[in-house]
Amino acid sequence: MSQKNRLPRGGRIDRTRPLDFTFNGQRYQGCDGDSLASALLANGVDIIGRSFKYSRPRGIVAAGAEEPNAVLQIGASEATQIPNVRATQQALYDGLVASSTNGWPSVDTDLMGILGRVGGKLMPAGFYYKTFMYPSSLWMTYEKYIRKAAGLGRAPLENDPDIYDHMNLHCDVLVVGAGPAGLAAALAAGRSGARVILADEGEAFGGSLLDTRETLDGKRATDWVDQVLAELQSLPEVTLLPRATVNGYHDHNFLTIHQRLADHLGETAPRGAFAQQLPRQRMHRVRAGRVVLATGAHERPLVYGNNDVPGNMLAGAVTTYLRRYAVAPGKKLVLATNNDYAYRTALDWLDAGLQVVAVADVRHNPRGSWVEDARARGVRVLTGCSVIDVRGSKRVEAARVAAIDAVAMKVTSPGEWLECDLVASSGGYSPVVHLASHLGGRPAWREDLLAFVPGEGFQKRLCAGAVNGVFNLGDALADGFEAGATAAAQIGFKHGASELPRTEKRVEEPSFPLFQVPHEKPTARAPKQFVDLQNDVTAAGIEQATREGFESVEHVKRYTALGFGTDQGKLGNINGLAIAARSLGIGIAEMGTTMFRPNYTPVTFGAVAGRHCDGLFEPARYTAMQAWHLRNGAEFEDVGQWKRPWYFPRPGEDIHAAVARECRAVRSGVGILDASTLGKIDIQGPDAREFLNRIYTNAWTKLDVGKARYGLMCKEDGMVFDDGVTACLADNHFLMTTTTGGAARVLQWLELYHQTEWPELKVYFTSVTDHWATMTLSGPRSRELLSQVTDIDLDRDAFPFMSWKEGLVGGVPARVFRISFTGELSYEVNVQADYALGVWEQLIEAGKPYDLTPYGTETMHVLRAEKGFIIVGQDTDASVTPDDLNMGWAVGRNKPFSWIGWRGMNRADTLREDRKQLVGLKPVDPQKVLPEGAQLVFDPEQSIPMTMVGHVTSSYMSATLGHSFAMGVVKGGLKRMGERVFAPLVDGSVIEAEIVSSVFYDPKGERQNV
Amino acid sequence: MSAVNVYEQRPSHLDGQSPLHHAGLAELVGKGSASAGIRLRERKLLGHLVLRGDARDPSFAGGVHKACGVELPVALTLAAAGETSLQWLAPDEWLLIVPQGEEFAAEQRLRDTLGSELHYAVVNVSGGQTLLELSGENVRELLMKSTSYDVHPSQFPVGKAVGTHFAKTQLVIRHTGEDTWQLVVRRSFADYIWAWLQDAAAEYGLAVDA
Amino acid sequence: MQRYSGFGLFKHSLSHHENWQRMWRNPTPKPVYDVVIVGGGGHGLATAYYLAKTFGVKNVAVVEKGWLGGGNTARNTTIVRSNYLWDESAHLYEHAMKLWEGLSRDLNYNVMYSPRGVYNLCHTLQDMRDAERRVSANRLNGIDGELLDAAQVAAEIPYLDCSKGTRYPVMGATIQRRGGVARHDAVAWGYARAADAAGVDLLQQTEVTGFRKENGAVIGVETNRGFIGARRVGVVTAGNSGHMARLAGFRLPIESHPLQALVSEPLKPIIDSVIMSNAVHGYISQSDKGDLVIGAGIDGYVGYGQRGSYPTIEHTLQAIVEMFPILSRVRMNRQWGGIVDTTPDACPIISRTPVQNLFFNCGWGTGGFKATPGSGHVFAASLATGQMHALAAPFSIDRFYSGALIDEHGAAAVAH
Amino acid sequence: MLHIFCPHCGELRGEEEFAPAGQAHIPRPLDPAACTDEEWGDYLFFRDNPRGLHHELWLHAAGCRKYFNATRHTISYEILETYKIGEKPDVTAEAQASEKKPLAQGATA
Ligand SMILES: Cc1cc2nc3c(=O)[nH]c(=O)nc-3n(C[C@H](O)[C@H](O)[C@H](O)COP(=O)(O)OP(=O)(O)OC[C@H]3O[C@@H](n4cnc5c(N)ncnc54)[C@H](O)[C@@H]3O)c2cc1C
Ligand SMILES: NC(=O)c1ccc[n+]([C@@H]2O[C@H](COP(=O)([O-])OP(=O)(O)OC[C@H]3O[C@@H](n4cnc5c(N)ncnc54)[C@H](O)[C@@H]3O)[C@@H](O)[C@H]2O)c1
Ligand SMILES: Cc1cc2nc3c(=O)[nH]c(=O)nc-3n(C[C@H](O)[C@H](O)[C@H](O)COP(=O)(O)O)c2cc1C
Ligand SMILES: [Zn+2]
Repeated sequence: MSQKNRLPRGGRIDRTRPLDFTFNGQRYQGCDGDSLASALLANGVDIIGRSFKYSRPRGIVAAGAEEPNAVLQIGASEATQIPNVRATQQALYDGLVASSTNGWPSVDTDLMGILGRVGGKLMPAGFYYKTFMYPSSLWMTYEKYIRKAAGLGRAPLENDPDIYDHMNLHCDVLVVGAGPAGLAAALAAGRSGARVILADEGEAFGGSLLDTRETLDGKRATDWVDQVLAELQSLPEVTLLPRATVNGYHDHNFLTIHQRLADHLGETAPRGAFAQQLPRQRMHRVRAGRVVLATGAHERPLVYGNNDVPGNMLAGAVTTYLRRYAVAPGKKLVLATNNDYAYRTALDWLDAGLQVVAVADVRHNPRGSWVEDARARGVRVLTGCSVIDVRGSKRVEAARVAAIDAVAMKVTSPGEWLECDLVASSGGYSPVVHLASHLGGRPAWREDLLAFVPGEGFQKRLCAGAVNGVFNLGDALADGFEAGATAAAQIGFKHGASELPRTEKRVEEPSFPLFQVPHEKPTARAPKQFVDLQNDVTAAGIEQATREGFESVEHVKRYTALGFGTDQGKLGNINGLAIAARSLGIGIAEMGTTMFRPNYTPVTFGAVAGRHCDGLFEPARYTAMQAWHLRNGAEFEDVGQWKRPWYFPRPGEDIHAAVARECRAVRSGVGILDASTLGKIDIQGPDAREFLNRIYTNAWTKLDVGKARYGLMCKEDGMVFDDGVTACLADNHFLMTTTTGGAARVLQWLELYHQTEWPELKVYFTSVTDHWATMTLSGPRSRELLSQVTDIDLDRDAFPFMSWKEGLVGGVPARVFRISFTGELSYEVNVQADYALGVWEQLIEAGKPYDLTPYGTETMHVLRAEKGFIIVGQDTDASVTPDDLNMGWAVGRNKPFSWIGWRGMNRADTLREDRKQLVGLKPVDPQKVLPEGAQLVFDPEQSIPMTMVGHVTSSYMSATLGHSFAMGVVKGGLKRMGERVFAPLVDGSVIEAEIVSSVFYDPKGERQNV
Repeated sequence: MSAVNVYEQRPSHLDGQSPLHHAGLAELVGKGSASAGIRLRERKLLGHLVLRGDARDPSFAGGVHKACGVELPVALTLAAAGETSLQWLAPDEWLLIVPQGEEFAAEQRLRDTLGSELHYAVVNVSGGQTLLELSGENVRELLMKSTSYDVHPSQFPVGKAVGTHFAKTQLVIRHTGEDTWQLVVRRSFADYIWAWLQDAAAEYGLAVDA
Repeated sequence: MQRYSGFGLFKHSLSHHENWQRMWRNPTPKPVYDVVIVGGGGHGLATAYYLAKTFGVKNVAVVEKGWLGGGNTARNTTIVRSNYLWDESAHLYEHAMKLWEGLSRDLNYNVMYSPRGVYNLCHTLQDMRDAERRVSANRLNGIDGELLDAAQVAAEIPYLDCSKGTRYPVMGATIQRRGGVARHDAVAWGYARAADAAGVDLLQQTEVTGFRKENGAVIGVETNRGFIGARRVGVVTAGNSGHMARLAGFRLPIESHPLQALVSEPLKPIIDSVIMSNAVHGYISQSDKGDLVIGAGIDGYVGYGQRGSYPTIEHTLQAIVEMFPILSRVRMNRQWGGIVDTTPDACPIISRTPVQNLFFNCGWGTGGFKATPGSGHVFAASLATGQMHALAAPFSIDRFYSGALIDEHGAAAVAH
Repeated sequence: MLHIFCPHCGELRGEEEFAPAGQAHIPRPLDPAACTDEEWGDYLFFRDNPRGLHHELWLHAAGCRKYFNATRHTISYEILETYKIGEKPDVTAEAQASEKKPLAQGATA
């Protein structure tokens, strides 16, 4: 198809580089340099989609971030689908595939549109709150249809082939926006030697200069842009970020910049020099000394009847399409305005050789330079008038222009229907105050400008140019330069003198406040006057909201959905709040704006996530023996960030078989466990012992060098929070072990108390978790095996239970602890981790005659449970005291210092006798394994809700005992030995169990102490 | 008997396996692109000691200087003499790195010099961490992908060393030469960091040096 | 009260919707009320509604410093469930759940309560134990709940990455099928409208700046619109409760933290239930408008700024992309924050205070939206009689002295 | 994202390096055993939670692993000072009140 609306000359496009694309299945051609929107307009595509609620045909309205309608689905393959792409901000690339997000069977003939026309009457603001209540059972059905009808684009159903990454930037001055103000700011700051970042979301730098008819130094404005860019590029400390939207302004001058590195190139990002996928987008995380916001202003449309019919556009957008893209989105223009600046569109239109039917200016006697220029070129200027209604269903056919009294909101003449195919309107300019307001600073209304400008900010930022209410080009340049220089100076960089380009002298007159254009009929009965095009919010809807009592601007927003869309109200919000203010009889300043929040424009999830996904979502920690575990088929369990071997299945074994085998091996022979993940803290200092006394519940004063002791740690509330064995290495030297998951927490806990409460205690803590690798040999034959590879005297008297020795194991200096978590004779061999894999392999080798069996955490859990040893976090939650665990023996009741936990465990509730206490549970049916977590009751016959008396914390089938067993907490359980509890299960069955001692195996502890 | 336990933990005649042993860096040497923007080398199996004490106490500061041949560095800096480097970690904490196998002697020297009256600590952590050295023209970009700490030379000159956030974990970054940076990586995180670095370096090309 | 119905909509369409009545009046404060509720969020409005409607106390005012429902009610991710672990909380939230089920009709306002099911994913063995424990407790308490294994999860939740290759593979999940979401604004407005109709004065833009006391008992509140007398005062100010307690002269076991949420751009239906994960740390649902509603954990510091820290948002979206890799190309539209009043045991405080006749209902933290009807109901009962409702009694401030905490921390996954 | 000056490292660092640790200046009672349940509960759980200036404890977790205090405004999030454990804040609500400084802007709730 021909590009019927393409102008023969001009524009910043390359006519020699045609690009093919499809829209709604139709093939079209555009040019390099086009946006998707300009290419669609060039091809005469009027209807771009259907509206959200009423299914009305919609066309392209704007040329930038404020576009509400041209929100398209793009992507040629399933995996590369991108929902809701703003066609105005998407560069055209060859092979681009786009489609509308609404409209069935097609956007041109849409059946929902009929429904919208009929049903639309039944769908005023907030209608859904008022219906679909009866019968309540049907809401889910209604909802299904509502959900189907709502939503814009769709998510891809296949995984993203692209990647995204993050870059952390730091600068003295971040300049946001590269229009005249931003370029001047960057220049001033850059010349001072400061580290400067200049970011603009556009495809090219220049902002409004890219399409202005104004000259700089008598030349095209873009010449100046090119010159500035060349200078900025030559400055080593200046970073230019094109296609980079500053999307969020966060605390302490932290900003995020969403840069699209490859979206203009094609479906997916290309491959780089080293053949790897380059990122499609990059998130810059910036910490800026100063921020200069030069984000410009968005034009506001006027709100008149049927202002949503395709062919209604922003005046500035028309200029952009003409001058930047060489596209004429129509032939016959009617322009409605309340200001001078919009007249440039009429002039541009004439320059393109097209017809200006009329300009309707609400002002009574406009005399500005551009106005006069237009008049001089024969343009019919109708003053005191505006467009009040538009005719046409799929494209504008005529506009009714009538005289109005904008103050009294009255139409004062019948007006006339002017035939045209394009209505451009301009209701003034709204500074892009978004970033300036992200941190809560409220914008301030300036009646002289009819605009909200950035309010007081407590962040270190300056505003320049149109965002600052400085609309005149020359003033904007000066304002930008001044802001850039000031920002740099505030950081301590001196700048040179300003030499800014000369601008044209023009007379510009003030604009006149006009938002909603009056109609003869009351708003509710007038033709629909759209305020928020994306969400089908009309002036009537806003009036209705205020009538129903929604008086706060936030209420109006939430009730009507004004500004809720993907454009976040860039186009409609100010008009909407002006309408609400009028209908409440208050001023715009009093009405205020809704809250501005990140993102300025939507940001890809993947870009926010960066590379922290897939395998890099979170660190996985490994021990020194990991390679061996992998080679030997371990299944892994996640414990905190660690991957720990869970069990080592042999071919054909499931977890139960493997664990049973591993358990038997330990109980009857010898097993080996990688226990390296246990937290280990080296404690040195003359007060180490005193510190342990305070931090553990039990006493440490008498622990001899060479000995080790189990300890419980509580929080101040008396609840157990970690446990482990601590060894006395020397008088002033201890090695503490902690649970795997608790290691970091415990070290931090020790530091907290040392640094903030007891700095006078002379003690230092250092994590040695990673330094020492630990392998546990456990089982009756462990001594025999170990003796093969060590020079340590393993004789029971020389090396008794709960002591430790140094010596060589496999030729490597080791510390061996005789402690046991399985209840069997055990040795925990600790070696410097660099040598651990070697030692482990030697042990495996030496263990062959003993059938040494590697075992994982599951077996370890079974074996310790048979002994009644607890696992903090499994057998405890944050509501269990040592006494609840029947571990009163580990509580030093007579310690002189009031150690951590003591006061807490002596509160009214913690002293109760009927607290839930840890006991053993022996299922009456020895084959039934209680589910871990199952709740317990005394009376299984009671009706629901039942009185629960505890729950199962650990439960296993014991290969050793030949029956199932469990531990659990039971109300007053310690005094209920021999009584029965019941676990009513999900499937309706009940498991009955006897309350027994939690030590099922070797209650006297003889096996570990041989 | 000494109030602390000092123990030679490294076997004299056995090879150790650094935290990245399984990654087989040695086999990757020379395989990367010649034009790689990032070069990586593991400075493995060095002696790492954590030193704790009161810097304001001249007998401690002087003792350390004497024993290590390097003065206690001030905050966020690194001092080096030959193969020995001493780095500030915290107001009362330093990292001493010595050549492989010299950590035991270094600890003994420290303890001998500092004596038994002073309150200080020396902890051998050699098995718990490794040094990754990065060089090449894109190292700064790679670091910028990984940490929000400012690595611009004006803020991070040669001789500076900081503990900071890196990818989703923490480590120490040391700027040791114009284009040379070191990461002090904890053993159990080494695999993650290695995976991260490969990914972050892919764009610039990665070469592994021996 | 003008009744709402489909037929009503039709009738009003004939007059171009010009005749809808106000949903609530804009009254001037009376000198004295039987009960003054401070805070016009969902909980405060519900309290007022039940006071007037169920407990016959009609001389009631709700004093709101901003706009009705503008606090956490306006900014929560609307997850409704009752599968709490401990009996005390389970009974309270289930009480609320029962009220949700008839709420739209009760209020004659469609609050869009949508019981589409709430999944809590399990990624570790301990997650599985906790899940069994919670589901087991729920069922014995008469609350629905099921435990699913990994295969069932994969079958029920399309597009969730259930492969073994993820950092924390999915091992199973709990599902409460009666759980779901509701429209947050509608809840506030529905209660407000119904309370107004029952005679309650809703005083917006009225900020309580102090409490007037006589002999240790509160007799009214100072506001920016003058003194308003009250026989009883119920404070329901969520994130601002600590501040209100200061004004009343005592402290609470509460810290106020930023909690953030975000929405994607609107999409065609893709996620049809609520999915939460503790280990991966994110949760997601899709609103009827089509936006994905996403959240995770709180920021660790005290914050009244109604905004949080960016790394939290990053982490949240990392979790979402990890769970649903297909969402990687979807785009985030808006993020925001609320101020949540957290207690040490993640359970609310519904209690008398050291000041006589002054009651607090707070500490709902990250998860009080779901409790709105139940909280309002039991608090109204307590304010009406002066005696704490049986379901509210365990939530007294006293528990922080005795130690009888109701620790929902470990068991609640991401607590929303 | 906050930018926090670590008084030990002597420079500003990103929030990601730190862990907040609650209200500052809550000394552990010297003799817990002598506390009533009320006093102990108060120590354990009850907090100032101010809207405005707040003295809080932070840990430089990824840096020097030292705790320190910060005076931060809980609405604007502005950090007015950081200081070491054992030191007293220079900026306090009382001092500000006497100077009659307005609340930092950005107060939204
Ligand atoms: C991001 C986020 C996500 C959440 N997600 C969920 C979820 O999925 N499910 C769930 O169940 N819960 C969730 N919650 C929690 C839930 O939002 C709250 O628990 C609940 O809304 C609290 O309701 P409320 O009425 O008590 O408080 P609010 O709605 O905050 O109302 C308190 C009111 O008190 C007013 N007020 C304060 N001070 C004064 C004063 N001095 N004078 C007068 N008025 C005053 C405030 O303006 C406010 O309107 C979430 C919260 C947040 C922030
Ligand atoms: N006379 C009038 O009434 C009137 C009214 C409006 C505008 N103007 C004209 O507007 C211009 C003002 O110059 P200016 O420099 O202030 O504005 P500008 O519009 O020229 O430039 C603003 C730039 O900021 C970019 N931007 C906006 N938000 C961004 C974000 N979040 N991230 C990245 N980039 C972002 C835009 O893409 C744009 O390039 C002058 O040319 C002036 O003539 C005049
Ligand atoms: C469940 C839910 C869904 C939301 N959906 C949208 C949405 O689709 N579009 C939007 O702009 N904001 C949406 N918001 C966010 C609100 O616009 C607003 O940010 C939030 O209520 C907090 O208020 P504030 O930003 O004015 O402080 C939603 C909020 C909630 C709680
Ligand atoms: Zn520090």
